[in-house]
Formats: sequence, structure tokens, C-alpha cells
Amino acid sequence: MSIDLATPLPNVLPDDAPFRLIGDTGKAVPPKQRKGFELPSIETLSLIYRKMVVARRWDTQVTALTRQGRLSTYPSARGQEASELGTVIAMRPTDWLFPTYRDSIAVLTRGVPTAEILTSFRGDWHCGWDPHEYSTAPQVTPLATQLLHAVGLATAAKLKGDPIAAVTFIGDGATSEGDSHEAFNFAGVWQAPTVFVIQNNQFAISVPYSKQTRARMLADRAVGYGIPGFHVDGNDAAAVYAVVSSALERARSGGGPTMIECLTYRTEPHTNSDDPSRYRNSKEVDAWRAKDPIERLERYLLSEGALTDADRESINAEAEEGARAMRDALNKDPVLDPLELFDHVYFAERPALKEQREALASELASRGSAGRTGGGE
Amino acid sequence: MSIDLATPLPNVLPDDAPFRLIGDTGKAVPPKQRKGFELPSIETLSLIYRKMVVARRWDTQVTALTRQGRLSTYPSARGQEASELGTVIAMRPTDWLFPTYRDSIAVLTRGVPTAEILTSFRGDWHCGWDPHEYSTAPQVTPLATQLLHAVGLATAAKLKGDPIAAVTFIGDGATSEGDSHEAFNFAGVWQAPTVFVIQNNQFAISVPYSKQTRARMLADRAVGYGIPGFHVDGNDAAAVYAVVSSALERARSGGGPTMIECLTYRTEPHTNSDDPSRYRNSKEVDAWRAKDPIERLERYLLSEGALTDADRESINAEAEEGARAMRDALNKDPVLDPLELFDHVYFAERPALKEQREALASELASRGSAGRTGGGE
Amino acid sequence: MAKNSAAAADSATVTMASALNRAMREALSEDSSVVIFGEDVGPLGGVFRITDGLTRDFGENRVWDSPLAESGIIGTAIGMAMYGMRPIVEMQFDAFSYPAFEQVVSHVAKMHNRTRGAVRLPMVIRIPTSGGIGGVEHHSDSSEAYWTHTPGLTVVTPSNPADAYSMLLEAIRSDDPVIFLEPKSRYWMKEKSEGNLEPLPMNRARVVREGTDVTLIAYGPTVSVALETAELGTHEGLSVEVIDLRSLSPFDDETVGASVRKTHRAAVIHEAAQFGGYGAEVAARVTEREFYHLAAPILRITGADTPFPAPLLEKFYLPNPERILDSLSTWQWED
Amino acid sequence: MAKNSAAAADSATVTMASALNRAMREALSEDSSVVIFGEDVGPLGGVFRITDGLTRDFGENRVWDSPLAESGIIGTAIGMAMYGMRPIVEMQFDAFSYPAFEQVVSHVAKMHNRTRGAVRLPMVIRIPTSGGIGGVEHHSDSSEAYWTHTPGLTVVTPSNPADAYSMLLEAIRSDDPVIFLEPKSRYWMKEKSEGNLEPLPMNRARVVREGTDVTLIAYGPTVSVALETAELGTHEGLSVEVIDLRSLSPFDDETVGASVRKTHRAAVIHEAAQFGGYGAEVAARVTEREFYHLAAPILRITGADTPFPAPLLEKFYLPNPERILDSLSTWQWED
Ligand SMILES: Cc1ncc(C[n+]2csc(CCOP(=O)(O)OP(=O)(O)O)c2C)c(N)n1
Ligand SMILES: Cc1ncc(C[n+]2csc(CCOP(=O)(O)OP(=O)(O)O)c2C)c(N)n1
Ligand SMILES: [Mg+2]
Ligand SMILES: [Mg+2]
Repeated sequence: MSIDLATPLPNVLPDDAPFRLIGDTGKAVPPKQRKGFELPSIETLSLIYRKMVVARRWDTQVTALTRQGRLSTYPSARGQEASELGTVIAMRPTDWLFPTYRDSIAVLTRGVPTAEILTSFRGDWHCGWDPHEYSTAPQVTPLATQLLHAVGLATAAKLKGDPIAAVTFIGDGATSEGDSHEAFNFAGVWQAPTVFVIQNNQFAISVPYSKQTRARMLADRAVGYGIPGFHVDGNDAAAVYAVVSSALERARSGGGPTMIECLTYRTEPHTNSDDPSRYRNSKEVDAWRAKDPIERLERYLLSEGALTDADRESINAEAEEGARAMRDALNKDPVLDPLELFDHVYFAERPALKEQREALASELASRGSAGRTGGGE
Repeated sequence: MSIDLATPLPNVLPDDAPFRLIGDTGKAVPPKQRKGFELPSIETLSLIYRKMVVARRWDTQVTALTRQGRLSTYPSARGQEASELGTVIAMRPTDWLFPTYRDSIAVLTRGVPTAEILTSFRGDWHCGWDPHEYSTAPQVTPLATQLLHAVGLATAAKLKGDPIAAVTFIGDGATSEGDSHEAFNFAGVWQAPTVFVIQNNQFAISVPYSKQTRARMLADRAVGYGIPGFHVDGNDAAAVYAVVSSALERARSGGGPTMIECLTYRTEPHTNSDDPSRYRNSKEVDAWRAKDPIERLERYLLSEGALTDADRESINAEAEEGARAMRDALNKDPVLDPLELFDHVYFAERPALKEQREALASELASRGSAGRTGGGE
Repeated sequence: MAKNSAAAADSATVTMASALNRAMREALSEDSSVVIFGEDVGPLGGVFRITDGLTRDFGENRVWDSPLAESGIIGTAIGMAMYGMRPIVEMQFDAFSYPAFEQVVSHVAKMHNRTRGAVRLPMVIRIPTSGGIGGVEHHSDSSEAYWTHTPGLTVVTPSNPADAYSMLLEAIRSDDPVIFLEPKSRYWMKEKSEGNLEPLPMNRARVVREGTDVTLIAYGPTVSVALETAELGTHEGLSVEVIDLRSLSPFDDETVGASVRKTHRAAVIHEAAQFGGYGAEVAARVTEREFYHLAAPILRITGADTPFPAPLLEKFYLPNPERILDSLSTWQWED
Repeated sequence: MAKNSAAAADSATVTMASALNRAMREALSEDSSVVIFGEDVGPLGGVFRITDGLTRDFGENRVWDSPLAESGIIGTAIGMAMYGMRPIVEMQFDAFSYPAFEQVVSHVAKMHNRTRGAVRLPMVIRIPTSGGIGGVEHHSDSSEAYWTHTPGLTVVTPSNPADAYSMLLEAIRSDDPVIFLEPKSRYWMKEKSEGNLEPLPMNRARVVREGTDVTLIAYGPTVSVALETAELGTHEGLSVEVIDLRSLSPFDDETVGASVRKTHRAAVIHEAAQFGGYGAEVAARVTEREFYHLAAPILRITGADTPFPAPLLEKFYLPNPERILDSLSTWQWED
């Protein structure tokens, strides 16, 4: 990789207070506090609002069905909609997203059909969509590993001269993994067009930020890689959108990577099988629920007169339609072929795997099964 | 681990210029530029000087014998004596050192006998000394892994209430490994009494700093862990000693970890089997040779009238004695017992290993060997 | 909680989860150098609640949550062990121990040998292992073959609450580092048989059911599968001996050899993929030592040579009693 | 440099090092999506000089030095492969691939399966493997058993320059990720026999010497040891067949099976520790398939179950022809 040393290296630290464009009460901050970022247009903010409402409805529906035991697991992103969608809506379809298990609503907003997202949470297969079709990688479980994939893909695009960027989400807990460090460092030295969005929701399952790191904020790490670092109010969709947009533009035009910490909160359990009462009190949770990102943007749009009753109706219809699509997808019996187990291990054929496939086929045949079968017990 | 949040977290970055107490020409910097550090006493500086001369003579001798093929490998620390010994002489015997393959002269200065250091470089066994005896861990090869051991040991000492610290060396290249990140972070959040000494000698085998990271300096990483970070002229033994000493004191008295980057240069090949002509030009090397750490301190001591001819004589005698001890150690045939292969794999006995041991014993017996044999071909 | 106060002797009423918890409680009480840390092992009690209540009862300086980094957890445990502590660490799932692979293989396994025995690393790495609970990707791996191939590691796995209790205590007291694999599908099962188990050192295999026609060699989660198979086998007139290996490294050649010399036929059963799996070692070494006693090749009935499947497909992947019996019928029983 | 310009056909005069270099040159020339990166692979040409001259000749955007982080190298290679490139990366030694274990096992091996074949990862992970050069600790490991147990990985290892050349080219062109193990003790040997080697797909084993009494199954660094043994065996009236496996995963059951059905006896030879080593799979599967053709158990003559020793002791650890012949004599040859 030819290393370009011309670009000046940042060596400033972010402010203590997270960057905002719209405050708690739904009021835009004065222009002089916007640090050179522009408030997104009403059209953009309306779109983000619409998609946040749709996403929350969808997330609520999945959570409900998971509670009924109809999905094997589901990690909700409720409360993180501004970080998730402020990011994703700033992306172009040709940019790549590298999401985690937490980021289903981001994947949804990228255009992946509900049924394809549910594939892994229901347990049919590990990933339900074709990553190339949506420029969206599988939702990753091994923490922080996806950051390196994003840096690699971004570097490949840069080498090929394609004006795209790779965006990746990572949680506060996962930033403790060695892979996150390696990814930030590789991205810095290779000037890979990558945007790292750290969703600091202040918990890694049960472990609070204070036991995760002594860093004042995670964005303080950026300077150690010579890359720009931003500390953003992760419940302010306008700020997230603005900072991610400018990072994407910089990335696509050769300006290298950016680290963006979105400060938010996980108001739900880690997953449906978690029990948060063991490790945090509900007061803290309530306080953060009160800072709801959707309500904040709603207040702003209302104050701007940009959210009519007709809008609400259409948004609600879209949200209900999304929830319905989800229920429908889940109501369809999964089509599972046990023999598919052997089909994708390698691209090349393997005689020994064929033997194992045939053994299972005859086992299934001898059990009177037709070979194809519904899953579950 | 009960987490103490009282201590204020540092969020300042080091200056561009590395911290010095004695300049290139051997003159002490004015007190107001000493940033609160004290110039070490003449006694201390004399001791450091003496040990640096002894260490270099020893290093030169090992290098020479390695070139003759009498050792299997040796990574020289020539030019890094100020970082190595400024650090080690600041330590108490009860503090623990976690050295790398590069830091033989630090191990030597910790009091480990030459023969025990040579054990691994000659190839008799992986480590030749008892780490508990010298509070000095084996020289590590898997890069950056030792930082975590240091943090763990320091944490154990803290939990037991022992007023000791763990010091560990790491190279610039190795700071790219994930383990370095995890160690800095664990140390920060656990407030482990650890002093991380990064010897930035600007090369990782053939790879220069500019391809290793885009960070302005490695000490910029400290802020991202909420720990103090220092950027020190690694060829100024006085500065290294002063900064390490104060970090050790802070560590031993509950003040947590410190990251110290010593900016220096690897004037020799990576090891005897390296060929630096492939990746750097000799001008750069010569320029750094001219900044020799021993000469710098010598000038200072001379200007202070603290280095007499008698001193020089006694230092040289000690240095020659060290080199002689080294040659002697190497001239003794290693006592190798092939059956020892099986003796330390586990503390507990294993019947299957005993079988393998017996098989080798009878193989050796049938070859007419007495079971004990000199090594080598 | 009730499940923690149950006595081990009374093991018919306890789960493996509570037996493990009780072993750690005892170790924490009897030896101040024992500490426990890892991801979520503190107030939450671990994602499987195996360390339930331990932070509350022993304090944050004995049992605590670490940052989320497995190499960091193993690496710092090494340093603690070097300073005389006996750390017990948890890897949340097999696949999440892989970031710590270098620390385990290059240091945990080698430190004692490297220092000619001068440094001991008395540490226990607990890993909830294997599948059977419908876990999503990366939550059902069986990693034993990686560890057992690594000289310097001791690898054990209990299959029932009584063994879980005694083996974990023995592992904690051992001066060698131990990989302790806990079959997560067994955590909450109340076993019927373990009340009358003889105490046995952790490096010995146990014949859990006697038989004369064939030896099923199982461990961890597959012991109960083998026992079910044996039961089913009786209907086909097959007398099946079942061995619970308990210790994967070292391997108990004596107990297994004796059984095979009696039955002349054996099969090994595990969840991990077959190719290069632990069953290969079992088959190879037993054949090496007992070749002239064997009437048929040792079979391996294992997971397929594919990544562990998604939840709804795992039943097709995991060895089950019918498949095991079918496999035994491929032998030439007549010769 | 002279050694790079030698033609593969003329392989009697080339080393494995130059054959590998030539394969990469050809791949870089013919396919612009091939890139090479890793530690010191640029201007230095790698610590073994296998990538010698490639940065100079193809530029820094095709062949370059990465930061020093193995997980970073594998992880970014995955991302590049997802975007249609064909990265070739080097791990400096087996033991230094361990920091990348998670990326290899959880992603390289599983991405294709995870995405139902939608994503391919055509990448090659080159690892200079094994001992025999007096390397200090961590420089002589044999890691094949870890990789071969992992479904989704293809693992191959050449033993001579001609195979090194053709197999590396095939690995680069393959749409599956390949672990390419290069026996470092063979890098600079000029082989005698490979001039007349038939080209053979990389997934096939090769009978490198025919014999009738016993089959020695070897790969990578032990092929030459097996050939020496065969030579020595003739003095004792033993006709030894030698098989070079070449591909460790997949395993060529056909070629090995045919040989064993002819000789009725086999031994597998490798440097790695025996317990749970690759030899266990060979012994287990060949016994499974050819049990009734075997006159004796399949032996494993391997490294000891200890960490790889320090340089001066490695000759006692590594399998050698005398030890192999001695081991064969433990068989009951008379029955
Ligand atoms: C390498 C690895 N270790 C452990 C886990 C188990 N695990 C899954 S999610 C999680 C917590 C992650 O927290 P964070 O990164 O903050 O993300 P969040 O869940 O809050 O979105 C843990 C420990 C894992 N998936 N991967
Ligand atoms: C995990 C790991 N990867 C690769 C290596 C091979 N290696 C040994 S030294 C070295 C360079 C280290 O550079 P640096 O950390 O700057 O230390 P220096 O040698 O300059 O003192 C490399 C790549 C290793 N020992 N460990
Ligand atoms: Mg979180
Ligand atoms: Mg260096």
C-alpha cells in the first residue's frame, strides 16, 4: 500500500459534551454551536423520522414474537434508532454496511426483506440474504471482527478506484477486543474509506461502561490512530446523520477513515434471554427512555410544521405494513432442507462431504421422511 | 475488581517534541523545561552510565559470537541502552520485569547471570532462569502478549496489597497487535500498577513507523485508556529514568498504570539473520548512531566532572569482565539431557509421556549414547 | 438460592449448574488465592448463571466482570497465576475463546515447560461447550480437538452434576492449567444416576454402563446420548458398554483398553466435526494398542464435517441414538 | 535475481523458495485482483525472501507491508476477498498465525457456508511451517491439525519445488480459501526428483516411491524423511511405498486406500505432536475404510507430546529414518 503522508494528522480531542444539532427538547442548536456541520434538510429529517417509526414498530413486533418463543433470539435496538438510521440513511446503496446482531433495523432500512433478516433469528440458516445484493454483510456475532472486514473491503474499493465507503457498527463492549484496535490502526495507515460508528449504549450485556474502560470517551481513541474522532449524541438523528454524511464524503473522496462514537443507551434487555434487573436499576433506564430519539425528532419536525396528520397516517400505515410483513414472514413455515447442510461448506466439490450427504439422505429416507421437512420440534 | 472512579482522568496529549532532561550535546535542559521532573542524581546517572557501557560491551560480544555461528540468534539492543537501562535501574528488585527478545541487556542488568540468558539464544532451552528468583519473566517472542501478563501480575500484587509494580517493554511494531490494546485497557480500568515502556525504535524488522501507524506518536494512545502517557527521548537515559521512576512510584502507591513511549532507533539489523540494506539507507542509520545515548550521558558526566579516569578504568574492567563471563559461558559445552524434553510439560505425572520418555531413552541407549549428550551437530 | 445450597452428596436433586457453582464457592472459601473473572460473571452470574451470587457473597475483589476481551482475560490470568493466584476464568462460548487462542496455546500451555518447571500456572479456563440448545451461529462449537492437540494443556469435561462438582474442585486445586469444558445442554438437567457415583480422580474414565458386545466411548454432552443408545440397543439384543471419558487429555488408556479387550468393538461419539476431531485420536490410539483385540474398525459417530448448523437444523447434525445404532450395523458382525 | 528467473519445467535446478516466488509472479501478472500483503513481505521480501522482488516489480499497491497484526491481516484480507480481490497473505510462522485464529476459524472457514454460497473468499494464507531449521521457541510449530479440523478450510502442503509452484498457483486460482503450508526446512533444498513429476491437481496425493511391504504416509517436511527411510529400508530387505499427501484437507482416500490394500501396513509421519495430531485422522479413517486389509495397526511416528523443543534438542524430537524403521519393527510381521 503506498502510504500518503501529506494529509495533516489530527491531534485534538473531542469536547466533553457530545455533539448535537437538535437538543433534548427538540430545538435546533444555534448555528455557531454546529461546528461547521449543517442541519440536515427537512426532507432528510422527515425521511429519518419515518424510517425510525417504521423500524421501531418492526423491532417491537419481532420482540413480541420472540417472547412468544417463535424466534430463537432477538437483540432489540429500541432507543438506538437515531444512531442506527441516522447512519444508514446517510449511506448510498453502493456503500457497504457491516452490521452486528444488534443492527437488524439498520439492515431492514438498507432494503433487506424481512424474511431474509429473520432467517438467522428464527434459526433456518446463519444469514438469509445475499450480501452482494444489498452491499450489506451478514450480521456478525464474534465481536469487533467485522471492523477488519470493513477496512479490507474499503481498501479493496480504494485500490480499484471505486468511490464507495464501508460503514461498520460496533458496541462499546466490543471496542475492548483487540480486533477493534487493529482495524482502527489499519484503516489509519492505509487511509481506508471506512466509517466506524461506535454505538456506546453503555452496556455490554451486564457490564457497564465504567467496568469496560477508563477512557473519558471512546472517541478519545481516534487520535492514537491519526484519524478524526467524533463524540456525538447518539439520540440526535440529525447530528448522527450530519457527522456520518461528512465522514462518508471524506472517505469516498480519499480522505480516509473516521471514528464516530454515538452516545446512546440500551433501554431493553441485551436479548430476550437477558435479565437486566440483576445489574441495573430501572431509574436509569427510565431516565434514558425519556430521552427517546424518535420523540426528539418528532418535536423538532412538529415545531417546524413538517409533520402533518397525513404524514403520520402514512407513516403509521408503512409501519403497520412492515409489522405485518414480519408476521407473515414468520407465519410461513421455513423451508428447510437438511441436506443443504453439506452444500455450501466449500465452493469446490468434496467426495467425503458427498458421502456424508448421502448418509444423511438415506437416514432420512429410512425414517420415512421425504428429505424435505419443516424445522422445529 | 472494585472500580475506583475518584482519580481524575487525564485528557491531554503529549507535546510534539519528546521530553528530555539532557540534550544532544550532553547539556541538562533548563529547570523550567523539566515539566516537574527532577534531573536524577549524579550517583544515579553514573550508575546508569556504568551499566550502559557494560551492557554495550556485552551486547557487542554476543553479536560477535553470533556472527561466528555460536548462538542460534541474537537481537541486539545497541543504541537503545538508555531506554533499556534507564527503565531497569529505576526498578526495585521486587518489581517485576516482562522483557522481549530484544531486552537481554535489561535482563542482564536485573542480575540474571549471563549463562542463564544465553540458554535460549544458544538453543539449550527456552528460558534459562527461574523467573521468580529475579522477578523477571522469560523473554517473550509472541509480540505484545507479555503486556497482559504484566497487567495480570500487577493486578494480583495490588489485590494482595504488595507495593510492587510490573514493568514491560514493547516495540513500536508490536503496538499494532490487539493484545497491546487489551492490556492498556485492562490496566486502565483495573488501575493495575503497570508501567508500559514502548521502545519506538522506528522499525519492526523491515517495516518503518510510517507503515505501522498513522498516529503522530504512540503515546497519543494513552488518553484512549484514561491513563497518563509520556513521549520521551529514548536516547536520554536521564529522562527515561525520571519518567519511569515517577510512574513506578505512582503505580506502587495506587495511582495506576502509565504508558511511556521512548523514541529511539534500532541501529543494528533486526537480528543477525536480517539484511537492513534491503529496506533502509545507511545515512539515516548514521544520523542516529551520532545520537548515541552513551556518549550523550558521558558528555554530561564529563561536564559535571563526574567521570574520572579511575572511573573509566573500573567501568572498562567491569565491562571486560562481563564480556569474558559471556565467552566463558559459551565455551562450556551445554549440558543437555534429551530426556528432559518430557519433564516439564506438566506438573502432574502423565503415563503416556512416561512411555514416550522411555521410548526415547531406549532409542538413545540402543544408539550407544549414554543418554546425556552435548548438543549441536 | 435453593439450587446453590443443595449438597453434592444429594446429587440426585441438583443440576450441573448448581454443582459447578458450589465447587467454586468452596474453592473461594478455602483458598484466598482463588479469584474468578470474565465477561458477565459478576452481578449477572454469567450468561448461564454458573457464577450466580458469587460476587455478592465474596465481593468484587474475588469475583468480578472484566472488560470484553478474551485474550485479555487469559493473558491477565496468566500474570495472576505467575504471582501465586488461582484464577478461574470463563470464556462465554467455545467460539469466543478463539481470540485467546494465542495466549492459551503459546503461553498457558507452554509456560511451565518453557521455565523448566519454575513457573506454574494453576488456572482453570471454563468453557460452556457444544450444542443442543438451539444456539445461533458461534454458540454451539465444540473446541476440544484444538486444546487436546496442544501439549501442556489438561482438558476435562464432566457429564453429570457429581463429576462436575468434584472435577471442578480438582481442576482448581491442580497446579497445571486446566481447560474445563462444561456441556451446556446438561447444565439444567437433573441426572438420575449420579447419586451413587464413586468419587474418581479427574484423569480417569468411568464405565457408566457395563455391556459385552460393543463399547461406546463418549464424553460431555454425548454420554447421555450413548446411554440412551445402550437402552435402545437392548431391544435389539445388543449389550452396550458405555464409557464416559471425563478426561480428554490425558486419555485413560487403561480403562478404555480393558473395555475394548472385552467387547472387541468400539465407537466414539462426539458433537464436533469428524475430520481431525478428538474421535480420531481415540480411534487411532485404541487401534494402535488393541489392534489384535478388535473385531472391527473403531467407528466415529460425530457431527458432520460442516460448520455447526443453524438452530433448526442441529438435530440433523448431532449424533443421536438411532444414527449410532445404524452405524454399528455397518460392521461385519458375523465374521 | 537468478533464482526467480528459473523456469518451473527446469525444476531440478530450482528451490522451493524460487518456485513459490515464481507462482506469485505469474498470478500477479495474469490477474489484477491478486494482491499480496503481510509482515515484511514488501521490500524485504519476507523473512524467508519468498516474496523477493515483488514489490519492486509490481508496485506497492499490489505487494505491500502491513502493520504487525495477524488478525488484522486475515480480517482485512476477508474484506478484500468479499470485494472480489484474491489476497495472498503471509503469516510469518505457524505460532504467529494464532492471533488470527478467530478470523480464520470463525470467518475464513465459515463465510461461504454462512451466506449459502453467496460470498466466496478466494484467499490464500501462506504459512512457513514446521521445524528442522533450529528455530527458537515459537518458530517451529506445525499447526495443520488446528486447520484441518476446521470445516470450510482447504489445507495443502507441497514437499518439493514443482508441487510448490503448481499447487500455489492452483490455490490462488481457487474460489475457496486455502491454507498453504510451506515446509521451511525445504525452502532452500534443491530437489533431485521433481523434474519428472506429473502435474497433479492439488487435492490429490502422490505415490512418490512404490513398494510392497509398507506404506509410509508423509507430507511437507516429512516426505524426504520417508524417502530416506525407504532407502534405508532396502538394506533391511523392506520394500517401502511412500505417499506424499500434498492435500491434508481434503484427504485423498482413494490413493492412500489403494496403497494400503496393496501393502496391508501403513505408518503416518509428521512433525507435530502425536496426540490429536493430523496422523490420528489418517490412522482413524484409513483403518475405518481398510480395516479388513490391514495386517497391523497404523503407526504414527511423530513429534513427541511436548512443546517443540529448543534448537539443540530438536533432533531428538523430530521423526528420523532410524526411529521410523525401529517403529515398524514393533509390528507383528509374522502373523
Ligand atoms: C468475541 C466475542 N466474545 C463474546 C461474545 C458474547 N457477547 C455477545 S454480545 C456481547 C456484549 C456486547 O456488548 P457491546 O459491544 O456493547 O454491544 P451491544 O450488545 O451493547 O450492542 C457479548 C459479550 C461474542 N459475541 N463475541
Ligand atoms: C505475534 C507475532 N507476530 C510476528 C512475530 C515475528 N516478529 C518477531 S520480531 C518482529 C518485529 C517486532 O518489531 P517491534 O515490535 O518494533 O520490536 P523490535 O524488534 O523493533 O524491538 C516480528 C514481526 C512475532 N514474534 N510474534
Ligand atoms: Mg453496548
Ligand atoms: Mg521496533
